[in-house]
Amino acid sequence: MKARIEIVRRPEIADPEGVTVVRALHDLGFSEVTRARFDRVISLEVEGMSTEAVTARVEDMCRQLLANPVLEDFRVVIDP
Amino acid sequence: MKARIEIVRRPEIADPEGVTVVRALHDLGFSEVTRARFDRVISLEVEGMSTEAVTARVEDMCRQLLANPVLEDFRVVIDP
Amino acid sequence: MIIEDEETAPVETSSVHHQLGLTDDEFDRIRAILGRDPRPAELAMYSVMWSEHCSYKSSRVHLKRFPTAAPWVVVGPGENAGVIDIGDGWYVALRIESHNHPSFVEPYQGAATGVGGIIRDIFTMGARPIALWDSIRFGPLGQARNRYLLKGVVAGIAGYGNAVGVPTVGGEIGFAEHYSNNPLVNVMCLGLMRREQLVLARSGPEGTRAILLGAGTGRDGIGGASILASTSFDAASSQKRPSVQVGDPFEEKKLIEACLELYERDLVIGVQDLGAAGLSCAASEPVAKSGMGIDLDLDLVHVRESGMNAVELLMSESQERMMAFVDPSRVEAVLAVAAKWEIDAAVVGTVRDHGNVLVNHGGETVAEVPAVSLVTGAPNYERPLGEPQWMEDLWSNTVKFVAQPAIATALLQMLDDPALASKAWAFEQYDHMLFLNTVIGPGHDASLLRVKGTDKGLALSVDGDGRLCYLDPRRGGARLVYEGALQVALAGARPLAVVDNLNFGNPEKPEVMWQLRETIEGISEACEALGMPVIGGNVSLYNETNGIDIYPTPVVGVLGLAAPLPSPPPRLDRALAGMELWLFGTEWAINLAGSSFELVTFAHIGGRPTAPDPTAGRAALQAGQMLAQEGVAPVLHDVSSGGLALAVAEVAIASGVGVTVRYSDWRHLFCEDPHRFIAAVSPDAAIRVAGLAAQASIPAAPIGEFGGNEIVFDRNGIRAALDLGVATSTWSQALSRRLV
Amino acid sequence: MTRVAVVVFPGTNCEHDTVHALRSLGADAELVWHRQDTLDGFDAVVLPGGFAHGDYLRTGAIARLAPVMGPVAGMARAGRPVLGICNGFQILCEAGLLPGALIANSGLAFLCRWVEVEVISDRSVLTSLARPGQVLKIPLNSYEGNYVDPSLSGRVVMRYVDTPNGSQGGAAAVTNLEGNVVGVMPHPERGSDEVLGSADGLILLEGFLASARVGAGV
Ligand SMILES: Nc1ncnc2c1ncn2[C@@H]1O[C@H](COP(=O)(O)OP(=O)(O)O)[C@@H](O)[C@H]1O
Ligand SMILES: [Mg+2]
Repeated sequence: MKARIEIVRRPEIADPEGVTVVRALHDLGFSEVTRARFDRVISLEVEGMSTEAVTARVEDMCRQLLANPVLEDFRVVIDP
Repeated sequence: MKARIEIVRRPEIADPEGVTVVRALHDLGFSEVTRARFDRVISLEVEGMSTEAVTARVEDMCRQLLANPVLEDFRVVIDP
Repeated sequence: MIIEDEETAPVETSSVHHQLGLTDDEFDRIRAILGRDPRPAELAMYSVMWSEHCSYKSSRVHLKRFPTAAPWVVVGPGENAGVIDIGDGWYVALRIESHNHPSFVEPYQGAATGVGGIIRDIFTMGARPIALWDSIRFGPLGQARNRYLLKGVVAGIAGYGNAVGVPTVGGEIGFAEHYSNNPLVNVMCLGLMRREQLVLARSGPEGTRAILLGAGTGRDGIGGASILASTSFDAASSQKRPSVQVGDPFEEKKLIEACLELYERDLVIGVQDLGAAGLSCAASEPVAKSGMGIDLDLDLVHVRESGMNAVELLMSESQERMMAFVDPSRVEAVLAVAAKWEIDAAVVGTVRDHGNVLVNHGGETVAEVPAVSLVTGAPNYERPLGEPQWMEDLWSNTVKFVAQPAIATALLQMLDDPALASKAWAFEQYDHMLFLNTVIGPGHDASLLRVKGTDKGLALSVDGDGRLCYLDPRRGGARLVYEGALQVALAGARPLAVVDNLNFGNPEKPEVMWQLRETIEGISEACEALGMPVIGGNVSLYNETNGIDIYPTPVVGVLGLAAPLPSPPPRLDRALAGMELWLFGTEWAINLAGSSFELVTFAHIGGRPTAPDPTAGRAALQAGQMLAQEGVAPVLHDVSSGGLALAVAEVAIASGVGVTVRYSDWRHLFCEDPHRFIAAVSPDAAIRVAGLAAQASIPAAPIGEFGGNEIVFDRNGIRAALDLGVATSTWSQALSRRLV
Repeated sequence: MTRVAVVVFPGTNCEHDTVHALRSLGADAELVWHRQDTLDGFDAVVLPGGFAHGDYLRTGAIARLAPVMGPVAGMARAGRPVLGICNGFQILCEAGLLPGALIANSGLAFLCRWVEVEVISDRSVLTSLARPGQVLKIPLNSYEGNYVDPSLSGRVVMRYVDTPNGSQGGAAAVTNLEGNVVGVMPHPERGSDEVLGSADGLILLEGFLASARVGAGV
């Protein structure tokens, strides 16, 4: 199966990269941009039978390795 | 409006993150993972009227700054 | 946390101050100072300024003990960093800081913001930060959590230090179970400046403008570092997570360049960095030190998030911010410099002679308190202290050796110990060459930096210890100072000054306070014996998790001046086949208490470590410095953790040549008693070397030769040998192989 | 005297080291702020190492849009010597002045160490005074040092003796067809003094200055 993990930075956490990129876009004349946020998507190919089982395992991977619980929230989507 | 840009690494380009993470997941006992790919999602808040106009502008931003044609393809989704 | 619209209403409920970490007595003290109940913003300011982290209320009475004076000291403890005059019109600034608790909560960002903070302390003084050292300690690598913390901390130091453009040229990594839930992350920073550029945290006269430079203020670390570093750790600490701060090395790099330009063009009267206690501290400290007050308008502070109230604005620990005090006629020029470097700046206040910190927000006065009361009004605790009842048992708990252990096996075991093995896995992640100053970088004893435009060099070492100090805090603390000074001398430098970082447990326990007092006593005695002042440092208390305190762990940085810079300087990797191996210092030392040998081979910690000997210590410094300066010993290396056996093995591995060591009692090989070092000497220099040793009146003798491809220990013909290739690969991989 | 512009972006940090090394070779090296839009009067330009714009988004991505990059491209077209060191290499790729791109090291860790590089060709402004086959000892210092070039159109002029970062074909330095635009990942300016461990980098910087004097590519 394919698992798609969306990892988003918690809103209250500072995002220097976003700030810097907005500055750069304004320099380029794209003054209409008011905010930029950077998130990550991790696509996994996983062997497994039931969507439930795979979801549970992948959520485990996120907690243990893929996401940083202090700074990020994550969402797992499975397409069988 | 909100513009969502998916930056996808070209398949022919090496992906050190992906390779390393698969190894790390196996070390953690997640042997069912056969492949991992890392992509980025950039969410912009953009002032603008028509979806078409905004799409055009954002694609422009991608070509000029947000994506590197050597390494990446991009896809723009606008939700008004 | 009090987040209410009625910001001007006094705080009725006294429970609020508990949430902020203030005791009832402290709350009453505040009432007495104000003659009324404090408003929320006022209580918030007192809570951060009077926190252990910012006020040193438990340690100040003991810190007084440190010797702090010497002719070359320009600025001693009390400012953001100590400053030393190295001649030729050059000053150096030095300081060490800890970021222990934040690094446990989020290792990458905790370590990164620790680096950012110590760098600000240096360029706040007017100096360009030119080098960093990291001293970090973790639990055993057998546990996944500890591996995660080590990887995260090293990546954080690299991620921030490399990008901000300050090389990390040395450091140390230690391990012990006690640090499993309480890693130690201490970082030392060195700065260099022309004499004219020295700046202090002063506010200037009535009418001076306060300009806030750098990152926008957000809700980062509300009740963070200062509170985090001032209370113990437990399960509940996970709730402190939302206060994690994120570092932005890019913003700090711009801030460094902007501030250095301000100093060069003499545009500021004084500056203060925003660290723990953020705006509360930066607004009050400089004015208090100048006997002034300030009108502060929070509506003018540039923010990252909207809707922040006064309490949040005053307590925020957002990183990469500086407060500059500027004469009204210079304000435009300062704002122009900020604009050039693409950093935000805002005039947020005006210095007043009313002596108060008067804070306005939304057109209302939200705080009006005497500046001095925030900075020096905190109580000074003479906390009860007492020698732990376990000391006697510890001292009598020694190993009785019935037979001689297998020496080669014992050495191989030590070479495979992550605490003793190569740290290349870590320091190759650090840029350690930027600025073209690094003559001797990581992987040797002291770091040696050249000072361009002079014939001088700066030698620095940083060493921490928990085990010896647990066995005897006074002797352990003193030995750290002697060890650091010796390493600096072996680089050809004269030791000039010390900074210290005191990482201890819960000060409300008499045993911990005793350990703290004894350690400070030991460090002070050694500094006095060697004529070195303490010019700055940091105290980190409450390093305790679930009631278990860490080992008492002081970290000592020693700064030395090499005039001239020895060329070529001694290095570990310059031994050649045919050279003689010399040992300097008392050869008959046999005390194994607290040694790595007893720990690694017997998992034993006990006995009483040998006390340092000032006379022997001074002799070792003199001999080492002369040998390095005359260039008669291509290799000089001190004997410390792992004893003579490991010291010799390190030289053989670094130089890629075998060695034979002659000994009489096997315990000489593993003893770690102080004031001893080894050298590689070419036979034709032997006479001169012996002469210099005699001149310094230090025992010295050849105890072996370099050559072959084995490390051999020889007792009247009975040989124990270890293949150099095996030793090298074991030592090189001991750390990295445990981290994959 | 040869006038060399050393460009400073916000976040650049090797500018002073680069100037120091070039001046030790008698060049007249000057810092130029990234917002400057002319390089008139300069014989050559160097984009030094560091973290321009914090390496945010992609390393070199924001820097390549700076006003100074117009004149840099102009010098490249005019056949004048253009050198990108480390972060400067990444900027030249982002700017399309060199083919390919630089991605994260295969080890996914920053790498700062002395490396040995073998000179493959002397037909570039950087290697003009070096012998093909010659091995030089210079410091490497990068996280994104892993060169990829799907077009295979970049000419490798220096190769790692033992590739530490996964770089395609072991590429340590790459040039355009004309040989006047060069990107090098290790830092020649850091190998500029025996006191620091090696002076091999001077062979490269001398070649660069020599090319600047004759005023053209090789
Ligand atoms: N253990 C110590 N030894 C010597 N000086 C110390 C020690 N701990 C703190 N100090 C000094 O106390 C002063 C105040 O420290 P601190 O409030 O932490 O400064 P900052 O706010 O810049 O971090 C500094 O000058 C520091 O050098
Ligand atoms: Mg400070």
